[in-house]
Amino acid sequence: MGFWSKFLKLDRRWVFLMIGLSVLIPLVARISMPTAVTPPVQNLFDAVDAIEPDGKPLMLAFDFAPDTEPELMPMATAILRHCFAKGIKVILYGGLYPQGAGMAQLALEEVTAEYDAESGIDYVFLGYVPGAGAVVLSMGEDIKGTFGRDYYGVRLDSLPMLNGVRNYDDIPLVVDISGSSVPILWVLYAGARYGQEVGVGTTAVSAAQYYPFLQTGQFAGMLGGLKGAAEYEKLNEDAGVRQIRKRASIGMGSQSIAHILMIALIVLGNIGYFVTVRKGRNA
Amino acid sequence: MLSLRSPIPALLVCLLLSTPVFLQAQETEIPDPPPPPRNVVARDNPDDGGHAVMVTWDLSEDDFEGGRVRGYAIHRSVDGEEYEYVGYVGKGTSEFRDTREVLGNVPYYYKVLARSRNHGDSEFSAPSAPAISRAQVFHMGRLNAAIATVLFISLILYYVRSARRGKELFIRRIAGLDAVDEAVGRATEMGKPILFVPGLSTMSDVATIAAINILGPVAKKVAEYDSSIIVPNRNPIVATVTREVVKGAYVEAGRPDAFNEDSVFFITTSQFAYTAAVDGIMVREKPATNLFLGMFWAESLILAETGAATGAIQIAGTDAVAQLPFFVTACDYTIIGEELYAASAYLSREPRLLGSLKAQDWGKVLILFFVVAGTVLGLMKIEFLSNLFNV
Amino acid sequence: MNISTNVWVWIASGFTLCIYSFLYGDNPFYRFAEYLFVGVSVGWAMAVVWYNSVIPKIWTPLAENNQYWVVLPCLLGVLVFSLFTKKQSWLVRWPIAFVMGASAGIAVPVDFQGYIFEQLQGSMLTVLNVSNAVAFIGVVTTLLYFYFSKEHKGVFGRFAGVGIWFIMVAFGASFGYTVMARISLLIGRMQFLLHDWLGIIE
Amino acid sequence: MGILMMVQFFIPHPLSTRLYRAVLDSMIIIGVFMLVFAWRSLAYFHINRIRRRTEHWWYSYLTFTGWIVTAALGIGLGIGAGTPHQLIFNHILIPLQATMFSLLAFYIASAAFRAFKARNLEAGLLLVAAVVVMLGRVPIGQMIYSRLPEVVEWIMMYPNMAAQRGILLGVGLGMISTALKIIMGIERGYLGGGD
Repeated sequence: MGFWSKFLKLDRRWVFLMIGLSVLIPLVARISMPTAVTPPVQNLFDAVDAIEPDGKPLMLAFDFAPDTEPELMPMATAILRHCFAKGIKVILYGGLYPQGAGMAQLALEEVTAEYDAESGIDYVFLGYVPGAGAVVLSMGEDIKGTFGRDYYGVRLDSLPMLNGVRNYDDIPLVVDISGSSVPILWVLYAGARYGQEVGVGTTAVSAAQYYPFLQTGQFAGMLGGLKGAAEYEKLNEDAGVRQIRKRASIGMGSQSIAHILMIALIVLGNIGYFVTVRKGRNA
Repeated sequence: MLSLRSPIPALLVCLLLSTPVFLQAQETEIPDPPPPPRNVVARDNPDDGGHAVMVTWDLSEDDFEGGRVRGYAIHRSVDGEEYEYVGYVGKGTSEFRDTREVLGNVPYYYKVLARSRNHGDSEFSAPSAPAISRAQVFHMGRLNAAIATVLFISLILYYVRSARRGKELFIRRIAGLDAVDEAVGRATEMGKPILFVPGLSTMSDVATIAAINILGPVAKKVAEYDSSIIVPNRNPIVATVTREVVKGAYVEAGRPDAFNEDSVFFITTSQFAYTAAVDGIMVREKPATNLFLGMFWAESLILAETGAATGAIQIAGTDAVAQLPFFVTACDYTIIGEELYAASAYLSREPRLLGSLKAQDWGKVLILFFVVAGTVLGLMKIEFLSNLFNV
Repeated sequence: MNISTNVWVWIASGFTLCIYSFLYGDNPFYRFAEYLFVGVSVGWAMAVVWYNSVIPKIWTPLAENNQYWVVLPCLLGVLVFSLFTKKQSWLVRWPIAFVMGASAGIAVPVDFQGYIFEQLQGSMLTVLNVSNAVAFIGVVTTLLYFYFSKEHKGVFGRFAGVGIWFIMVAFGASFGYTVMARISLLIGRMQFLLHDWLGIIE
Repeated sequence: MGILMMVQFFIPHPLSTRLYRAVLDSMIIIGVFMLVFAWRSLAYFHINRIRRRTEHWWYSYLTFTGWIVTAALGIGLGIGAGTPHQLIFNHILIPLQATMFSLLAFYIASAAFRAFKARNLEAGLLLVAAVVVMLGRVPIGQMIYSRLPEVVEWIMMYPNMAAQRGILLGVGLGMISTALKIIMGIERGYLGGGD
């Protein structure tokens, strides 16, 4: 057995160990990397920035679950910080699936620890109602009617921030944060049907699929993966938004090293493959 | 005067006086508000159930990149005298849809002013002529979607009907499918089984249905070649369906006795436990061919990796776009997206599958025509074709 | 070093380590975490549905707002349970047909607008440059690849062949992004262990 | 039903809107019942495991314990900030689910090494594009070649977008035709049992 074929039969636990270390070491050694801002992120930032302070609210939909939390939560907190720092009102919407409300709650806890924001005045938190697409459509008719009460059980009619907010006409931008195909639901139902402007924050997996919608303007902007969140954090920083912990930016060093390792593995694997195949042919 | 004698009220007065003065001082330092927008027009918002008025205006002369205008505030009146604030839009926008408690059959007047960040507000524009909101019965803006829907329905009905009447509808060969025959033959030669994974989703998934349509002919071939097939399932309902399908295929091949009841089975609904179990089967049984057809999620790469390591010929097909890259790199043949549906129609020859596939092909021809024609016209700056598809 | 004193953080990190133990091989720790996970997530969702839909959508309209039409969809919903019986299980077709029919009806025009019209409009060029031309060729050839009524031969076959190249580049991009996503997740968990639990890093 | 909802889209009249709202609410309500049914199936599955003493059967008790305790705490004590419900979510559900999926990072690495081969020209092209994108989307790529992020953005915006759009148009047609077939009663597979 030659070197390459032995190499290819390496116990995969060694590979597991390598990946683990490639993430761990840069985190502990605090290797940081500069981040360049890409147009889709800039566009989303600008769209949020254009919302009038103390005017109509931005809607931030949390359509993600813990499995994508590490990528998507930094986006949510970065956007929330941006809004609270500028005095932009926010409707946090727990999203179309049950677990989203928990994520929204977490994001609020983190950001309200840094900014004085009060429920009903600076933000409103809407919970989960089953029905997915039906709920998105329903909000186009009447938001208060769809939910009735906020996440804490307070009647929406009694919240000052929602005075004059009836449906999508009163929401300049919806940003949907999701790792699934939910943003398409927003584009189709809120966007196509009600003309709502929609932005998206999504996982790196889904990002590639959303470029067609970006190009047509169906999405106002997009944050893709941890890198997208790090870019937003950078824009926040440039705009003077106070952020205590820039979680996404910190992770960029590990991300770089792990990618390099991954590429090295693919290249080595392929070299091994061609060498062994050729040997197999000659023999 | 009395109040000034004691220090506290005096302080209060000072404060009260100084605050607005101070604020005003900051604002009046840079007066020079932008010019107001012009030509404000209000009319009934089209295509709605009433309760909305569309207001449009010409942008303020100072509304450009770097200009002073930050946005526009829209004010409304029912009598042309008392105006109330109804909404705000950002700069560069010249229309506003007023839906704030708009009543039907009441005339509304509108005025718009431009706002700036540091230069105060402009004067009001001249008021618009009155507009009355009414409900419409048909949404003219959606006429295009209505026409497309009707057209597509007729296409489907026509082709499904002609397929039912037994008309031959041509479908091109699918590369991965041809490999199935070869793979079944190889399995027989080697005396090893074929593994068929019908995806991890439920019966309501189109991909699962497509996979089962492919399973039938494959199982039949296996029966004819006297080879064997293993079908592990993640969904109990899918398991009962696949069992019936495989059994039926053996009967059709004239070898009902050769069907092994234990070859089609349900494992568990847990995603990763199922994956681990299928991995185990691949390692132990070393199937000659692995077919992964249907809906897959994150487990796709784990399955394909293990299969590749066992040296089996692997054919995968799914409409889960995010998983296709892993199948392409780790499998020998991959049936991509829509090809899976085409493959199921190709093999099953079911009229409703064939018919709708044909209708979809015509849809693609129409799309291609519009894309090409629209581009040719668009490059000549004629945009009427493109405008047909406004939503 | 700033180790967490929060008992919940300890629980969370305990579970995290239980799951990672699977990398070495299947073991009781992993199974413990896995089975508990299934139960907890269902129980959690139950409470959410109770407060966010049973109460506001069924209880409140019936008991407080006198909207008795709500009874109708409830009856339809109850038919779902006909699946428990062998003989009456066909009744389940009513609620399913209602939901499927209604959502299909809502979807069709919306799909036309969102998937077809806007994408179509976006594909029509108005400015000619290299990038736009690449995009144009990409859309056309990809569509041709998925045209099933003609064999991939001759000129048509060559076009469809270009289409598959475009598809592969797109898959490559999506592959890259997927790798990125999984690593980000791993980073997230590592940050949790090192920052929230052990307090070693910032 | 479907035809009704389809026609509704084209009619903006208030009456049509009111009907539409009622249908939407009904869908939400039926959704609740379907969820209940799904839960029952899961319970049934685990009860069976315990009865039949399948391998690792006693772990099913764990599932039930988790289930009952969480549901009781949630319904009994309410949901929202500071409740046990929220704590369980933050400290049990999140770590478990996130960790499950982060395992995939390890598996991709192992698959990258052993399975992702340039078997043919197409797969080769795929891998090259993947490597470029992976490099271009992290800061280190920018250090290697300063314009790499732009290159990747171009790939995403043009060739990738074009292919995705082509696939999307096809998928869109497919979804529409499935929906239409359901409305017209041609497609009944979703009712179970086939036709």
